[in-house]
Amino acid sequence: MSSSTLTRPVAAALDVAPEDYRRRAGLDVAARPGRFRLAVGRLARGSVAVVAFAALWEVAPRLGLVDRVFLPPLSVALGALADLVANGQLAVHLQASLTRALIGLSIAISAAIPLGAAIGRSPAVARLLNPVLELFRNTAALALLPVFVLVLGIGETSKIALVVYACFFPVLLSTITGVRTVDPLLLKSARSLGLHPLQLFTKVTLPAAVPTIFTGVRMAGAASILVLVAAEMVGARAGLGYLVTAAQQNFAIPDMYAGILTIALVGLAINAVLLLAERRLSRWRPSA
Amino acid sequence: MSSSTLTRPVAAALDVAPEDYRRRAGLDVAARPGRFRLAVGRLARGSVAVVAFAALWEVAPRLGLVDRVFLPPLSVALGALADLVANGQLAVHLQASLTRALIGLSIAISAAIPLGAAIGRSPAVARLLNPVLELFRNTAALALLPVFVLVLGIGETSKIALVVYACFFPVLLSTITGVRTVDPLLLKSARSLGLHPLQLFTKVTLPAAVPTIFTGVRMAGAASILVLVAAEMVGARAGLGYLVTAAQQNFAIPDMYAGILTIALVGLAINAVLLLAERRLSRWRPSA
Amino acid sequence: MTAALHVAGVRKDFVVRNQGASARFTAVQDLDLVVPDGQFLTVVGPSGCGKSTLLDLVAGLTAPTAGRILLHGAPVTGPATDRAVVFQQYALLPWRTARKNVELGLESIGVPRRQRARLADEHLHLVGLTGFEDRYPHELSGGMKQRVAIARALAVDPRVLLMDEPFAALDAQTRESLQEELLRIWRATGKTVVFITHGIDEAVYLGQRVAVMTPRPGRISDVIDIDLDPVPGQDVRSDPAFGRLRHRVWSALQHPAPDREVAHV
Amino acid sequence: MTAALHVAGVRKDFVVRNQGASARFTAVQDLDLVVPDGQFLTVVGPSGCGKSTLLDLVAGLTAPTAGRILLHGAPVTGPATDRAVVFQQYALLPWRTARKNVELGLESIGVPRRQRARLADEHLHLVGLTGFEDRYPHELSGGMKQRVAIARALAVDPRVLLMDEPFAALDAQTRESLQEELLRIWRATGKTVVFITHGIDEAVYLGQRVAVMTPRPGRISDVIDIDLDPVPGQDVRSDPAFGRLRHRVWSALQHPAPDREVAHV
Amino acid sequence: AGCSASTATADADASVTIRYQGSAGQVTLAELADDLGYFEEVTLEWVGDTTSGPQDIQSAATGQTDVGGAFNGAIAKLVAAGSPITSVISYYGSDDLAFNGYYVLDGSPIRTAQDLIGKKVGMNTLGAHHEFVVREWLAQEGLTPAEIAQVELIVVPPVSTEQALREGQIDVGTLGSVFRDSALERGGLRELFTDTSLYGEFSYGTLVFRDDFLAEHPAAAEDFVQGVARAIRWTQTQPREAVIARFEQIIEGRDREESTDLVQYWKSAGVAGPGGVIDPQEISIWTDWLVREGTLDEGQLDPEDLYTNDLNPYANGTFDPTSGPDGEVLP
Ligand SMILES: Nc1ncnc2c1ncn2[C@@H]1O[C@H](COP(=O)(O)OP(=O)(O)OP(=O)(O)O)[C@@H](O)[C@H]1O
Ligand SMILES: Nc1ncnc2c1ncn2[C@@H]1O[C@H](COP(=O)(O)OP(=O)(O)OP(=O)(O)O)[C@@H](O)[C@H]1O
Ligand SMILES: [Mg+2]
Ligand SMILES: [Mg+2]
Repeated sequence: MSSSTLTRPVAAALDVAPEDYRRRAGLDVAARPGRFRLAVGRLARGSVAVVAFAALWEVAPRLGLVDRVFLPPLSVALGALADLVANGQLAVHLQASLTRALIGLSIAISAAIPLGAAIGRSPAVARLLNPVLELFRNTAALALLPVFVLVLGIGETSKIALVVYACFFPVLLSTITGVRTVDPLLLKSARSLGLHPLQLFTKVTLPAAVPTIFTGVRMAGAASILVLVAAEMVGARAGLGYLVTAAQQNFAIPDMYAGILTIALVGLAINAVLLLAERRLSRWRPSA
Repeated sequence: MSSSTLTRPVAAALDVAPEDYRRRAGLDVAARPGRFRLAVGRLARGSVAVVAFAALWEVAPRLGLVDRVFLPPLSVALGALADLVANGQLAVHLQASLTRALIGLSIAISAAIPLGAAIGRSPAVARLLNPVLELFRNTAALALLPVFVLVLGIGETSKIALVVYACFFPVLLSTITGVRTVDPLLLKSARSLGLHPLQLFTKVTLPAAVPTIFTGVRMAGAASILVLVAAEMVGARAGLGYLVTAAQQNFAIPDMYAGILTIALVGLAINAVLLLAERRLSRWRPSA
Repeated sequence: MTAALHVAGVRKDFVVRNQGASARFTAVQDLDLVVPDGQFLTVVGPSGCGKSTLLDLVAGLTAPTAGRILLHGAPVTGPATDRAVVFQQYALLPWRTARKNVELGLESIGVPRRQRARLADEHLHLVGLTGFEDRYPHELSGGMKQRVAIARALAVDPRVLLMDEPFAALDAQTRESLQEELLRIWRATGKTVVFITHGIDEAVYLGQRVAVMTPRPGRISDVIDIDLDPVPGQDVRSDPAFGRLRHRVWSALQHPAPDREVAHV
Repeated sequence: MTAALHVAGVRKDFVVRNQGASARFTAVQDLDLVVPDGQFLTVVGPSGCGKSTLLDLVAGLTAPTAGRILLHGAPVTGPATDRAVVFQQYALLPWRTARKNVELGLESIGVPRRQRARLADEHLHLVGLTGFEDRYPHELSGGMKQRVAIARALAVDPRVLLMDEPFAALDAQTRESLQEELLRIWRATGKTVVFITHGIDEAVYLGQRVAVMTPRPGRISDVIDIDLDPVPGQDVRSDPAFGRLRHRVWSALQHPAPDREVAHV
Repeated sequence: AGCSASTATADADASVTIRYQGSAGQVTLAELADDLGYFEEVTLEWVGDTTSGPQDIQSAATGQTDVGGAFNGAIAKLVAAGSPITSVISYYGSDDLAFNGYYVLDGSPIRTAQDLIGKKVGMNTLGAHHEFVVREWLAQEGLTPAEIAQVELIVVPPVSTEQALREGQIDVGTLGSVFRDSALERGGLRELFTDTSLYGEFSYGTLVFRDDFLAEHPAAAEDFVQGVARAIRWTQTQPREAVIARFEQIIEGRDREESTDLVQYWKSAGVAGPGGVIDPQEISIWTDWLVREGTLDEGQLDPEDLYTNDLNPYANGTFDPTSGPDGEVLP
């Protein structure tokens, strides 16, 4: 060795292995042990911000930083929520909203996926429909609320139609993308194995597009709640949007906040359910 | 050749080259010649559906399929639109809405990108903020409209704040994704070339995340118009949402449709502008 | 005996749009090739010479513009399970386990579920993947993925196995181990194999015959008989006989232009 | 004369979490290597033996757990432009043109804009890419991308060029032409080159010396001098002398377990 | 201290700016007073249009505006919720000219309050005038609270009410103003009852100030009230055509991009008695009602605390209650 002035080694830091390396090293990445302990720890750390927010909400009205009448402390809102739960009203509103959201979302999904698949696979269909779809897609759903009410009436139809409208486009677009980005090699190799067009669609195109489609479905889930809140302000007798509006108009401000909290929780829950469904359907993917 | 019963060749179909092959073959894919003629042809074909929709709108009320009073023919709505343009009212409303949308979008973008970058790069920040961000993200913006009005008043502040709220999360999430999915190899190689952390961020991480961030910005653009329409229904004196609501309350139904048409066009325009910006910033990408 | 594969005077044109007008581009022309039943033929040639085009034609994925392709005497009219293809990029369905991937071709020919699983497991065993039946592709290494693809191709019991640079994406060690594996399987099953490769070493090591393709338009310019008999575990590639054969193939390939890289942007 | 690179007794441990506990995993250990100034050294070894780990250490991208690394006598404390790395996957910034990519390293050392462009164009010329300065990476072939990466590495005028399987992703033809190109550039610039590869042929063809690495933990088990002098346009690889050297390297690699593929899931 | 940033501002010549919300295509009484030149110490500032009475008084209560108007029942609720506001003048009500009617289809079996059980009644806003009137009517007609609870109240935009009624989506529609007139023109509707049929000529809504505004700007508040009172008196003493003509002139002059179609349907302010003086009964009726309904506890609110007539020139002795807008004796 043509040695020379050998100096001390550079700081002997230990680099932590990224997931990829752990996977290559054959370590079980998904089901990490000590998972429960980790989860609790993470929850605790994660809650810091939530707790801070809750504390602010509780204290600010009490200190007179904001008007107590119109922004009551969190505990008051929670009390109102508890009352609404106890007297069964919340269940009624929740059920009304969820039913509408679910029906609307289901209709939108079942319409958008086939149409998206057709557009994604056929340039001719795409050219025909794109302009009109672009026009509708960029028309804010809420601007159409009055039209829906005028044309479809004030009943369930117009509310569900608005949800369908708002949910349709995210699912449509993600389906188009999903179908278009299916690896052509997968299709080619499936074709070489003698699969017929229908088999190609159900066994290759659709499963390959599922993760992409799901991104759209989750966006649609959020959109459904968003427009529903507005739609239920008109012609509704029940629903979370109705609850919030009615409470506001009747100066039952704590009830209004209870309604908003519920909407937030419903949003979280829908998102969580769809994420779960997505994970179930995507178990085959490397965990991100 | 150990020949045998040679039969006729299979149908001599000519397969059309997909873009990829044209690129490999060195053909100019982006700037295709005959582009203008193609564009006109495409426009004509694309218009079929739009024209059909317009015709339906024109004819259905005239034939009495829908109530003319509540759904006047397209020509009547366009007439009202022309009047609004002529007397300058539309310009006032348009300006009011666009100003709000633009301010809100700008604030949201300038807040969400740095925060998203911080969350995307630091697991600690992510753990701290995620729960509270998840909570807010899943709270339908419109449910908070009453709260914004109560806390921030009926003026511009609450409207812009609602736009900011609605635009913030798409940009935040796409920034987080964008920053997280930067190819680690790019970072590694830039690091090996002696780039400092700040240089790494501005020269590698951020440019790499731009396309992803833009997806979020486009979603935010759509969201800004959506919530604005609702926000302008409360305590506004101008704006497209105000136009639609006021027209509805004044029983000026054609004006209402004129307003809705304008909202649709604004939606299209915002989307087109953002797409254009995206393309400008992504010229380096293979054309899709 | 009828040849397993008989390619006679095949031409394949593609329509390419250029300067606004459609033009024909002839990818392969006057292509003739006969592969006897049970033979292991390797096809070597520079990038873009039409190797994949030839394979797609034989697979029935595209139709020739002129000429005929016979498989065991019958004309090729489309994809069918008497041939099976293995691609360079594995082309496994990522949402299916190894077993379910192998079952794919069996589903297309309507094999009942029970039998499908049994056949799949048998073929996974054949490629040395027993124990990995329930793994998803992302849980397998590149070499293992390619083994699954081979098992999938073999499962439909094709008479001809078509392989388009199947080992090009693998690292050298894995490639060599899969080459040996493939030779073992070929000996065990007696299939006819058409194996496309870029690599002269690979072509010489695997093939009983090496067909050399030249481009513009692509055609078979030479067919070289390989009289080596590689023994597993021995370094045949360092053998002088190997070097001689390698050189013959290398020389046969030297016809085309040298500046290919830049010309092929 | 001081060696260009001196690796002495280097160990590198990684923390891996397993069974809930953190464990140390030793990637390389007792690693010794001396590369004289201006030498072309190739490093060959099975997948996972620690080749990239060694290269990252020399590049200063990671720090050794024990041992020392000297570059022209001075200890390595982090990345710097006295070394430059070329990776297998090019690692070009896709939103920058070829020229701008080459300028990246120059920006980090504060070369003025004008001079940057001039230096970039010079180095693109060196790798044979004059005329392609304004192309984006997606408009270049794999081989051209790797040329840009090489130009980028050379532009900062490093004394040592570190290359981690730079040609592994290229097809055989392109690989061979880039190999020749690299030798030409090396002769023209006189840089010290450490070239990592999986391929025995490549190691023997390119290197003045071949370092053979063995895994668990990774260390240099053999260093073989190569006394070939490849002449461009000649088929050196079919030469019996090449076969003999190839076999020596092949034998040096035969120590480790044969079932690597399956064991490395 | 404690004074919010949103309090009205006094400008150079000591005139106080009062912020308010208007109504698209309509002229509020304050705007009329301003146009008639009745304000001396008050400058009006329009901040936008309101969507409902509750929203309007909420804005006033939270300091977004300085004055707001709503149905008295809603005001009582807001006060009960803890908001310090005081009614100063009545600004709308019903009489034979201005009223809201509750209509059913000609062929409808609904004839009595009893028939409404389980039926749907559409109205533009909840918590406001229409809801209270329906509930009060049902109560007056002898329905028990349990029965009243079975009547479904539905929010329907006024523009959709007629359509919703004719299509059977609601059984009873609340119609007023232009919507009533145009719907009745088309025919096929039958009046069930009107708000006038409840109490006759009766004021239903008042304008409110925040208490801190009253304390800080007593003179401005008084000036505002007297101006509005005189404007009310003006409409009460002018021919309808003159009022409409004035409204058209105001609308055209204020440049808010509105049409004057709506004011053609104006018939009366509907305010009972001269100058919008608040009748104690107009307040107590709703506080009693809220107690009955369980929203308020017995004695929680003294109706007398909710309003003041002290600022109204027709009540505080400035003008004779029968005099005209300028205090003049009417012929
Ligand atoms: N669908 C197609 N449309 C147009 N040109 C095509 C098409 N398929 C192949 N080609 C052209 O035909 C020629 C042969 O292509 P092919 O893919 O068969 O080459 P190859 O020998 O397989 O190349 P490689 O070694 O790079 O895989 C190329 O010039 C290619 O650009
Ligand atoms: N950051 C890391 N964390 C944990 N383990 C690592 C890390 N980097 C490398 N290793 C492990 O160290 C060993 C050597 O890895 P390295 O990437 O250096 O191998 P290599 O010889 O370059 O392999 P290949 O030929 O596949 O590129 C492997 O077992 C790898 O799993
Ligand atoms: Mg090919
Ligand atoms: Mg490596």
